[in-house]
Amino acid sequence: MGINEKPAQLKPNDYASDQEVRWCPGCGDYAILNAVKRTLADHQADKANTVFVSGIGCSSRLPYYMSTYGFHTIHGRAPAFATGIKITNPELDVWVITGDGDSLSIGGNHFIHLFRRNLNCQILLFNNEIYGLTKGQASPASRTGTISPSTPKGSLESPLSACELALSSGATFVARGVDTAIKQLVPTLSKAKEHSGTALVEIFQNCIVYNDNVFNSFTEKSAAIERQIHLENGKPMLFGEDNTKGLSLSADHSKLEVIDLKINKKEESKILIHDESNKIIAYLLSQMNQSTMPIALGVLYSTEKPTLDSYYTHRIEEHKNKISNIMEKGQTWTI
Amino acid sequence: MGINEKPAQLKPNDYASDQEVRWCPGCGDYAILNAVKRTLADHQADKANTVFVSGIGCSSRLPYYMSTYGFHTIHGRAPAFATGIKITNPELDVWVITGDGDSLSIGGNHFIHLFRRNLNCQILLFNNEIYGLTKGQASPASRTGTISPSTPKGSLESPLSACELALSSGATFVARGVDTAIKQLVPTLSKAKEHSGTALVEIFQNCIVYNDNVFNSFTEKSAAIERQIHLENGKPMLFGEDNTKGLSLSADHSKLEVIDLKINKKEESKILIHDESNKIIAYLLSQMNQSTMPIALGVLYSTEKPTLDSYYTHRIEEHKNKISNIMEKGQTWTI
Amino acid sequence: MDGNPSTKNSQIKMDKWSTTVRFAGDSGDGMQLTGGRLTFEAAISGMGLATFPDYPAEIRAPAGTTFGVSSFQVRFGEGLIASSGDHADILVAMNPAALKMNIKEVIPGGLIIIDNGSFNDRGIRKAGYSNNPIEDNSLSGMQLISADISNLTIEAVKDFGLGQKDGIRCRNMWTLGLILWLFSKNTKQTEDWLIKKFGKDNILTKANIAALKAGSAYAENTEISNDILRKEVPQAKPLPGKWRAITGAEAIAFGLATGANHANLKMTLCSYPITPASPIMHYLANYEIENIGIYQAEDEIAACCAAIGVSYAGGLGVTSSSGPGISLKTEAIGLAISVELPLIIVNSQRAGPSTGLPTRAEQSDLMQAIYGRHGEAPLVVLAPKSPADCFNISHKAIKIAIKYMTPVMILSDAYLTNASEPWLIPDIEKIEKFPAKFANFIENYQPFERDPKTLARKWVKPGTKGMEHRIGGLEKDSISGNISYDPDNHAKMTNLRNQKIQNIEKEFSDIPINGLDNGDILLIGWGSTNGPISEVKELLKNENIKISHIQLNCLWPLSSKLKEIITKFKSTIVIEMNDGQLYNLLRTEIAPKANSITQVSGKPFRVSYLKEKILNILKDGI
Amino acid sequence: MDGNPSTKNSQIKMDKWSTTVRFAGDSGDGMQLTGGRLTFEAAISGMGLATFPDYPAEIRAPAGTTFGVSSFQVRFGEGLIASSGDHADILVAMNPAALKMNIKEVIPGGLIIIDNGSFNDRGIRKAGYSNNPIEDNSLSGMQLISADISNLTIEAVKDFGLGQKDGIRCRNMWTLGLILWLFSKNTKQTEDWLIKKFGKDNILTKANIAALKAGSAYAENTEISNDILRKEVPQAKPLPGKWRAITGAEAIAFGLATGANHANLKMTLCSYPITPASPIMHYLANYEIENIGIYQAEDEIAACCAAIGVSYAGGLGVTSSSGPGISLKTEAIGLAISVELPLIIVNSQRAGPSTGLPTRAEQSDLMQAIYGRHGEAPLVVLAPKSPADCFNISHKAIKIAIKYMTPVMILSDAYLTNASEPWLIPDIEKIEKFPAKFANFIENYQPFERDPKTLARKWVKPGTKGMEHRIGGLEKDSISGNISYDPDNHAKMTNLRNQKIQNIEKEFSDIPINGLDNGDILLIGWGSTNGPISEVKELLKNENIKISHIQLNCLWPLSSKLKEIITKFKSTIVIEMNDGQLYNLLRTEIAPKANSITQVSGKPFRVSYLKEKILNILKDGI
Ligand SMILES: Cc1ncc(C[n+]2csc(CCOP(=O)(O)OP(=O)(O)O)c2C)c(N)n1
Ligand SMILES: Cc1ncc(C[n+]2csc(CCOP(=O)(O)OP(=O)(O)O)c2C)c(N)n1
Ligand code: SF4
Ligand code: SF4
Ligand SMILES: [Mg+2]
Ligand SMILES: [Mg+2]
Repeated sequence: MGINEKPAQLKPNDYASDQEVRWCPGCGDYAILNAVKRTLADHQADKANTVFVSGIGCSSRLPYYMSTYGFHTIHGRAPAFATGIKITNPELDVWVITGDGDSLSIGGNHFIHLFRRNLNCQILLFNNEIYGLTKGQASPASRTGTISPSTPKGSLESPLSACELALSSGATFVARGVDTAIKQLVPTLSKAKEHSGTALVEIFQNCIVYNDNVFNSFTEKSAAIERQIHLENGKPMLFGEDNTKGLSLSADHSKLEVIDLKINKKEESKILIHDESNKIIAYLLSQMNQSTMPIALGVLYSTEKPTLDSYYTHRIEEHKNKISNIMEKGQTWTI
Repeated sequence: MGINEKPAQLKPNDYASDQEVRWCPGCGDYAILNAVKRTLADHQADKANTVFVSGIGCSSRLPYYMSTYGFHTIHGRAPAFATGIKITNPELDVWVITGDGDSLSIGGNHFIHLFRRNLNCQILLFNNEIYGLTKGQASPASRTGTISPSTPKGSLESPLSACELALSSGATFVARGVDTAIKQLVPTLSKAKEHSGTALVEIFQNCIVYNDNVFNSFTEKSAAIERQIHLENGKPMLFGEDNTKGLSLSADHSKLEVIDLKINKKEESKILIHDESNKIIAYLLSQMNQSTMPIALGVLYSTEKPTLDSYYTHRIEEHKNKISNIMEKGQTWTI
Repeated sequence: MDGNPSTKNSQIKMDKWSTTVRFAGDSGDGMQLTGGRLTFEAAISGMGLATFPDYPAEIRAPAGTTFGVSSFQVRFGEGLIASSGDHADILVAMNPAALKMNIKEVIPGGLIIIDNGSFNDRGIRKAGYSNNPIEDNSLSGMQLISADISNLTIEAVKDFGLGQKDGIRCRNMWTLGLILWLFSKNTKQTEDWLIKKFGKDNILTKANIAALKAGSAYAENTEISNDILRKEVPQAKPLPGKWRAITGAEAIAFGLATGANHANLKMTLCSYPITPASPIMHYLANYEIENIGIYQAEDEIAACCAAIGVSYAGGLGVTSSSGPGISLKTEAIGLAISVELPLIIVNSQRAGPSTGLPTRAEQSDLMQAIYGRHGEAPLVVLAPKSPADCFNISHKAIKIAIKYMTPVMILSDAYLTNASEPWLIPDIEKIEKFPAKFANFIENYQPFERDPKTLARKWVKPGTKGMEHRIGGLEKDSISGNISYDPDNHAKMTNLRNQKIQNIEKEFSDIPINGLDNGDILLIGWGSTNGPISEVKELLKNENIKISHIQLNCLWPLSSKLKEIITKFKSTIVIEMNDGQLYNLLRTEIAPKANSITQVSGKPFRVSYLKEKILNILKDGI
Repeated sequence: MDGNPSTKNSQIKMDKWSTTVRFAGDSGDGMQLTGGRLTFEAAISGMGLATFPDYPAEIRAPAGTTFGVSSFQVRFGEGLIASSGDHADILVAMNPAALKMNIKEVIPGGLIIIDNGSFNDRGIRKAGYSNNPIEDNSLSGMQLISADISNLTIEAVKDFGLGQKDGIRCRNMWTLGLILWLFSKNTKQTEDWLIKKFGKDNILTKANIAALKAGSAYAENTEISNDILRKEVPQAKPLPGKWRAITGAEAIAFGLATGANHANLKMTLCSYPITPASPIMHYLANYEIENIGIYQAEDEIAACCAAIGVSYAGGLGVTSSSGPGISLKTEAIGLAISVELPLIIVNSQRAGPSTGLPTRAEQSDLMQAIYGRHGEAPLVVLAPKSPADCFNISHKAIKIAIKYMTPVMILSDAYLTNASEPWLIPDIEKIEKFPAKFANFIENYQPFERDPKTLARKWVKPGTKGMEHRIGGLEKDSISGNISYDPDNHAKMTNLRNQKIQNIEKEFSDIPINGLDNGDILLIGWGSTNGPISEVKELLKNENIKISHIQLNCLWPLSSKLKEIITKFKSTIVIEMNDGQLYNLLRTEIAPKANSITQVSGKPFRVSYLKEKILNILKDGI
């Protein structure tokens, strides 16, 4: 599926189906849909070879809006369907579309096993930290204190971090993006598509109806520069106005800290160089305290490991027995 | 449930029910059962106040062998039952008994949500890296290459680490022990019992029928001293003959390394002091490569966080409304 | 009577004293709220009423699209108002899409009120019209009030400093004003309500009141004043006491809370969000009633297991869901049956297999409720017949669950959940109490010893000294509860579990017959179809047909009285919103010759449809 | 005929040419293997045979305990051998616990072979005997061969340098030698098999052969040689060809593989371990047949979803489980029904609700199979009637699934899974093939357009250019497949889904009648009860009762022919291992007056029990 496989260049909108898009006006899902279409166009992806598989949720409606193959399945189980699809036809480019409720609540188990098995697919987690479709209850990604119809006095539980959970389950590619930051999101989706193995992209998505502005602290124009760090492999972890801030490891190795180069130029050498293959640093990046640290975006972690579909296919190819031979194996007698 | 609450001292066997124990002779489960009974006796635990809740599996039969309250539920869901029990009666001391299949395969989702919510209970994971009860299929904890009835040519998938998964889900207490090492296991179980919040103890358990000797590399008498590190909070991470080896962090912060003090006495200062509250080091300890590094035993991680049962109870106690008042709230009319 | 019942638009006017009004607009237009206000106005006049809120899809769609239209229908009047009306007498359509989606619900000659300010090219196209329906004669035969409500509203509120966008939001109050005037109601109650809601000096209060009054004034000042639809609605005579409107979801929440209170139990509703079940969880979360809590689990399986854990620990475990979620609970419910613990499962049925039509009502989970588990795994299945009846049934479900130590499933549906009716607020102190009994200390306690009458085993709270024991899902000895592989024991336990449930039929042997206890036709319904069935029965009775009606509350076990009742009628017709599930159940033994009327469209029955079908069956000879 | 059929021990000798042997010992004693060898010896003589392996619990228990006893029963002989025998003629008991657990399975006067070397105090106590049963007269009335088999075996093998522990393991071969001699079989075949298994020069080979011969010699040298049980088993005349013994699990594995091959599809069995379903997965994993794979998922839900994914991608998705696992698949099966994709679900039924009795057979999942999903969600339910029939039904299930684009559930059970019978290995090239057809390019493709005859929609492989489309579980337009909330469309789709399944009854209209096509009594069974029902029918026919028998393979849809068949008999008796589920189904319309015989003990029917029950029904007047 390289670039320029087809004579006529496909444009992003050629990946749109004829169905009317039915999200709330202003929903972050629109921007993500556009980013996905652009990514496919950038790759000149073959529509017939592309499958979007989703669970249930606002986000999971995305497949209906693509002119590719699409399967809107049941709540939380999209990874399992994707697995059946890929072990049957590993040639297909499979995109799993899911929400924070779909993947971290009911679908948590399939989510972690997808990473453990390293199925070669992309999983886009639309994280709006809320159940959108069912009218706004707190999800496992909601911050403690979230007011919702099921938690009118504020939720009590601690949120899960999708990236941290994925890392602990054996993920080989973990990345993050912001719905409206299409400039950064498209290249991240591109890398996810190119990755061999399960590629998680957690996308912070604004639900304007039930959880509006929950990511404002780092998505607002004015805040972005100081509150987002865009990771690049092999480059120092810098952010802020003129890249004058950087991340370093705390003395007790328990967390990352910010070094302000304007104040502390001498400490520049302590600033970490992003190494996508360092899982421990990826853990630290995924865990950064959102109130005091910037949010890490881009590819947090990437490594190589055999994929389920490849080793499954390989094994099946080794199966050479004929049914009749097997039937006649062991003790038989002839009359 | 302090010590000496009762006049007559209970002995470990007072915690045994009248049911015949039905594990295979030589199964590691026997030793764990004994360790559990000893732990209860050490605490002079009130039998009436103790509940063992289990899923399905050889390990999950344990509740039948205890003279406490016991609930043998369905496969993988014990954490959910435990949650219902604790939010109804937080005074009960609840022990969740589970196997690697029960908790990491079908029950993976409830497992991670138990840690996220920090229910105040102990969860003992009997890890024999195999499905015992169903006759020996590979489980998500089985090492790649495991030969089993469902993987006759060796399993292809990578194993999950229970401790790593628990840490990423918000666990507040993560510990490990070995079935037959009752001297270390009992104190670990004791600490788990004393911990406020979900306390995971992963116990390496030998299944002599379907996965015999799988832990031999570190459980065999001759190997134990070089291949086990027993963690103690605030103490340097030393192990080996005369404690002449220690663990330090690699230069790129990506893993732990062994320093051999006999060779490299100068590096002694690099040896890490075990700090139970350092999650990142706990991650590294839980991930150590079993072929080159010792296995970390004892308490890997411990921290404090409000428990689900306490905050749920607290919230319910705030509920003061009478039904009649609520019924009559809003628009009514009188005829 | 209409001689040609097959004409789709043939409106049968049920009775002269009822009117059905339907509000339709974008989700953001406040139609549910406007409908609710009119409902309240009708209620406080002591009228009978029934409502039908309809949300077409789960997602809020862009303004002006057909799939974003939300509607609220209310029927009120004197006499029997049990269903929310087959068709609307009056339709309020806030935009072209609302008109398009609802016009077929209006009776021929009905009144249509349109905001022509929204009938611009863009809006018309968005709705999928090729021409402006106001102008192309497609509304001929209807009475039309077409006004630029948008502009009239903006004008009315312009003094309060609201922008155009906020100003136009008062359109719903403008239309409410107009409607109130049509029914000779003044705007006073609504004004008071607005003041209470926003505060006296809030500009929103002022603007909304201004819009309300402007709508009312508009009606008074235009020629519609002489319209036949302007009926004086007479005062009805309901029971004295304090009344309120109640939806099924609220009534279930109240019924469960009251039942738990009367059982003297802490209750936790363990649930996972799903349409249309969630409101029960939301209401309970908001009520903050003492000893009543909710727990939102990670999925429906965990919710059901947690609820069983609650009951195991000596609380009242309740779990609630719909379609897909109920299917997921199957295995866990089997365990509750096997360990014989009380458990309440509320199924707010929705339409279709799989995800289906999440917001629509159907009764197609009956067979699943009764038989949907592996092994012989019987439980009790109850169904409330109206929003208010949801209170009674939920309350009774708890009594049964703890008396017999059994799971009880309540079959509600998407219609009951959202529909409302007037409800005489009960004095809960006067309702039967049934405090749960826990076994304290018993010498030589045997966990599966049973009460000889109820066949219930004893409920023991963990924490009780000397009663420590173990339970689980493996087959167990019929006395000691220890694991038993003995074949005879298994046969015995299977029989005991079944017998225990069958005995419960006694608790539901009082089956009220709506009509005489003998005659030509007996209509049998269950659950939310009570409204239309009651009405069609009245209608046909008035046409001198000897017809009676029973609406079953208990679907499993089936009452042994049923057969007796049925034999007194020449013919039986089972009416339900599925493919004939109760019909098949009754045919095995109780009513081998019954007839069946079904509908699986996700919509409540129309009385006219039922009448037509019943007459057809009569014609074919009973 | 026995005049007093209610006496529990009243053994009715089915026919004079069959013998039933039961081996019982500790799990480690090799009883399954010994039984298997005898089975094979019987099979190669061309006899009919049926086996019943019985594992009492799932866990391997300490030696000598009653709950650790494993047994294997084999019945063989000429004539109809359809069930594994009501009672054993010969019991081999390796220790006191084995005797205790199995003595009630032996006919009065039967032969018991005991290793008295294991009847020491400790063993006797462990088994729960207070006295030594060999000495306390409790075996009076039985023929007893009591030998110190332990010691005799150790003596026989002592030359081969095995320790005591390994030496004693050859006990099973010693007893096999004795049994073979009883049936005038020499030990040659078994010797060859041992050589093939361990290698000629292995000391295990030598020791086992020595033990085998010693057992045979022992029999020859003791007075039991004159015993009536020493029957010359005559040669039967089965069809010519290559035969093997086959269990139900193997036959399902072969049937699925052959079906996938004949459909030209890659197949993946997606499963999660559970008793007694796992063997199907194990066999397929081991066979390594081309294009056939297995995928062990993280749970049953994921297994079912993955299988649907397989079919969606153009392979054949199969999922397999038992009781609790099947319950968990409920929601996902509903999706497969809604999106109309082929899917095979194999349910190896086990006994009881919840965890129940995992190793025991029951037929109590029938109603769940038919009705256990939310919404109107019909699928096809098939049941094989014997181990060998598992092949045919699995093969046919695939044909139906792809022809009609529907899930098909196969109801096997714990008995069929493990029981074996002789099987003429088919030439699979001669069996009907049904290559799956995928739609390639269709102008203006409509995903839910249907074949007018089968009502099946087209199967499209993702990857096919120009056919890109979207499917899902929401209700969909009956042609385009786009999401549709239209009530009429929903009614139409509900009807279409139902009609499609109902049509499939044609595929199963050929219902073979075992006996005349009219008479006094028609026995109706389904699934694994075929053996005992066939036999009881023969038995009663021989007593001049006009009796016939049909064993249904297709439980849903029910064949329209059924009614016709039934009307030709005065009385119908439905026989099943549950509380009367098929009986209830048939009563609604097909056989309103049927009688029911049921048993819910987790054990297969005894022919004597059936005879008693049938005679009782006859006595009560038919
Ligand atoms: C088995 C099942 N349980 C519950 C639901 C109801 N449900 C639909 S979507 C959803 C959660 C949606 O949240 P999320 O995954 O975060 O998606 P979003 O709508 O926020 O994009 C729930 C609970 C369902 N359809 N099926
Ligand atoms: C829903 C369900 N699926 C499958 C099973 C079968 N089953 C019982 S125990 C088990 C796995 C046991 O493995 P593990 O949890 O590791 O326990 P162990 O026996 O090894 O102690 C399985 C698959 C079941 N009882 N219920
Ligand atoms: S509810 Fe939230 S997530 Fe769903 S479509 Fe609307 S804005 Fe988007
Ligand atoms: S199978 Fe393994 S885990 Fe199970 S009881 Fe036997 S030895 Fe223990
Ligand atoms: Mg969300
Ligand atoms: Mg295990």
